[in-house]
Amino acid sequence: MTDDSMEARRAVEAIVMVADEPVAPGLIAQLVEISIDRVEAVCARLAEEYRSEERGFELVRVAGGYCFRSHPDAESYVKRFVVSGQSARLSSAALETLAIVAYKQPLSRAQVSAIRGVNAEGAMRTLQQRGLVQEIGRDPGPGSARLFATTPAFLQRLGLDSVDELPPLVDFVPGAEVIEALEASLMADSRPNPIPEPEDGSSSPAPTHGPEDGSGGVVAV
Amino acid sequence: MTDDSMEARRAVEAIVMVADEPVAPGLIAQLVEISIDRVEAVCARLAEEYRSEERGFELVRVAGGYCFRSHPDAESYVKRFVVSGQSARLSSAALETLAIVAYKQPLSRAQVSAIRGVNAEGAMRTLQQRGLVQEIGRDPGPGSARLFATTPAFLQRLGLDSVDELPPLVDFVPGAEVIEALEASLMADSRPNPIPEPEDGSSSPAPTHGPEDGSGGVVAV
Amino acid sequence: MLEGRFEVRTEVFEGPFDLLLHLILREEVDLYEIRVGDIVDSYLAELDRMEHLNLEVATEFLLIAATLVHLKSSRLLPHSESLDIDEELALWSERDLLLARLLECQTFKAASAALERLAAAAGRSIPRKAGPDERYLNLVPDFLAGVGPEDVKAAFLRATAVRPIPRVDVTHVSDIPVSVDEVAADLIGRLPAMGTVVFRDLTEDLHTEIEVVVYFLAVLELYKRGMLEVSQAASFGSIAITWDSDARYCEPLAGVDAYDG
Repeated sequence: MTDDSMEARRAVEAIVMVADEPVAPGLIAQLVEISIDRVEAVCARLAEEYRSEERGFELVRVAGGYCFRSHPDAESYVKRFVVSGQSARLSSAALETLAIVAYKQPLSRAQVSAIRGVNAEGAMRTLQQRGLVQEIGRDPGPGSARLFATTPAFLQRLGLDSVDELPPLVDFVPGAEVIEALEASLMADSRPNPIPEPEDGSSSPAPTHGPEDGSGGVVAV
Repeated sequence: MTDDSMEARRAVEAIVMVADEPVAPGLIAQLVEISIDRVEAVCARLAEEYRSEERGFELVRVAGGYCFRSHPDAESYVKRFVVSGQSARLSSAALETLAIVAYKQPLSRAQVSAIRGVNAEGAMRTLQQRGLVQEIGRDPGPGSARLFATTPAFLQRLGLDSVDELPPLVDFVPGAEVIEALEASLMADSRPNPIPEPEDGSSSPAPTHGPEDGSGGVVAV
Repeated sequence: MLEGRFEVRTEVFEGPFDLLLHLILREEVDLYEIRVGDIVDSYLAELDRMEHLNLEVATEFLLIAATLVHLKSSRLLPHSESLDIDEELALWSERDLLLARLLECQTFKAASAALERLAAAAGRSIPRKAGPDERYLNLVPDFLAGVGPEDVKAAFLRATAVRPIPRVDVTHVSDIPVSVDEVAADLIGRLPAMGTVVFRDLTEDLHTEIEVVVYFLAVLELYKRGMLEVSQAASFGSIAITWDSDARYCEPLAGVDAYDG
């Protein structure tokens, strides 16, 4: 491969055009005989060109590779045209289960169930059938439970390059006022309390698990 | 669709980008709600733009429709990519066509196209070239169309002794009266009723899943 | 603030802890003061506002109600003077555990909403999956790599699925109704590996009753064909479905009426 950036550019466009799934930059680099950094730079420039030319397609990085896809603005035109590949909506039970797997992976079915508070077998099965979750191995610990993680199809469905791009879970922790309200409600207790009351007679006596550390420690990923 | 040529241009680019085989101008015209002449004009202009920008892909008219293809100048890179084994094996269009031949054989090209809903000439040619489908004779009826079937190589590759070993499909037409009875029964029970009936000894109070009419008897075996 | 977040909608009531959270916050319920019966009453009132009955929610509620009763009773029972400090701490940690689970549940519920937004945004674009054109096909090393008999069947079902007629002004495509043949095909694919399965589990992720009807019809038909065995211990009881491993049926699905409800 020469240093001619025009040739690299054309090669990248051609390869991604004939691919049927995202092409890893490492593979492109190998095929075009340029560095991965060059590949990234070329792709960034191409994506910018398509944007500024207001093309009906875009070059995006999804699930660890580059691919062409239709521009979101053309949604109404392509949606009727393409039927296969459209995925049905997930139930909110399945979505919550998926969120747990996405943020806590790898983990076992039992761990998912423990977080959801209900049996998650059915939802996990649905997610596996839809190719969004897969078994990736066995827990090395006792019991060697099967461990699950999200798939590349999950990333593609969400338009993410990797799970690192998921919004931080801490953003979703309920606000302090919610936590306080919950805690007050759970802690309120009319019965004589054998544990020494704090001096101020607070209704929220939990000494070792106050709202501050309770919220942080419990939901931390 | 507005007269805004930018929107038409984007729509055409988007549709052709997500298509897995050439899209007839008539279909594009329908989807974008512009005349076929407009479609031809837009495509000609797009093709010219890609040429002058020295893109790695081109918009070409083949087999009666428009499609994106890698530019011939990038052929060596595309070949490397295809040989690397990371690219498409059988395209989904070709696989669907192959499946139709497998389950419906023997049949004519026109019958395949009718089932697929789109022209299947290209896919059939590909499958013949790859030795997965072959011509096995002529339809004895009027027109004496050429008939196609899968090859022994196809079966061998799938590890099957005969096409009878393909996974069974199912043929099913529900009786209208069954549907009506079920529907009526479900509608009647759809209002909230969370408390199990006391006289019903069952631990699973599932009124929405247990039709009470004749059809219910079918499952109560 | 809380009003907006916990606005009553059917989907809000999917998890027991979420329900509890809702009841506590929305109605300012003091769980240790209120009678459990009152909680049940308010729960039933909420159920009335739901669009349709969700049995899973109902049973989940029983679970949480039982937890509450347990917690409450352990508070109210007279304690011996010599209460073990470990026991007392256990009671504390029980409450903390409940709080922790409520918060964790709420966190993932919010996260799942974020995932849904991401998916909706990404779903506006369709990826190109065309693959190499004919010129390069003879180079493909293994044309049928990764393709097995089941893939051929799936491809056939895709190819024969009812396709929409091309036309513009698409309001929404997410509401594709299931057809009996799709469901039957799906069941034929899934059931052999599942052993005995309860009908309700098969349909737990469905949204509408008409979808459940379609599933039920598909099961009925497969039963009629002798492809599976069905049993129901009591009327309105669970319907157990067992695949009949010897079953074979080769007629294609094409031309089947699609029941679109």
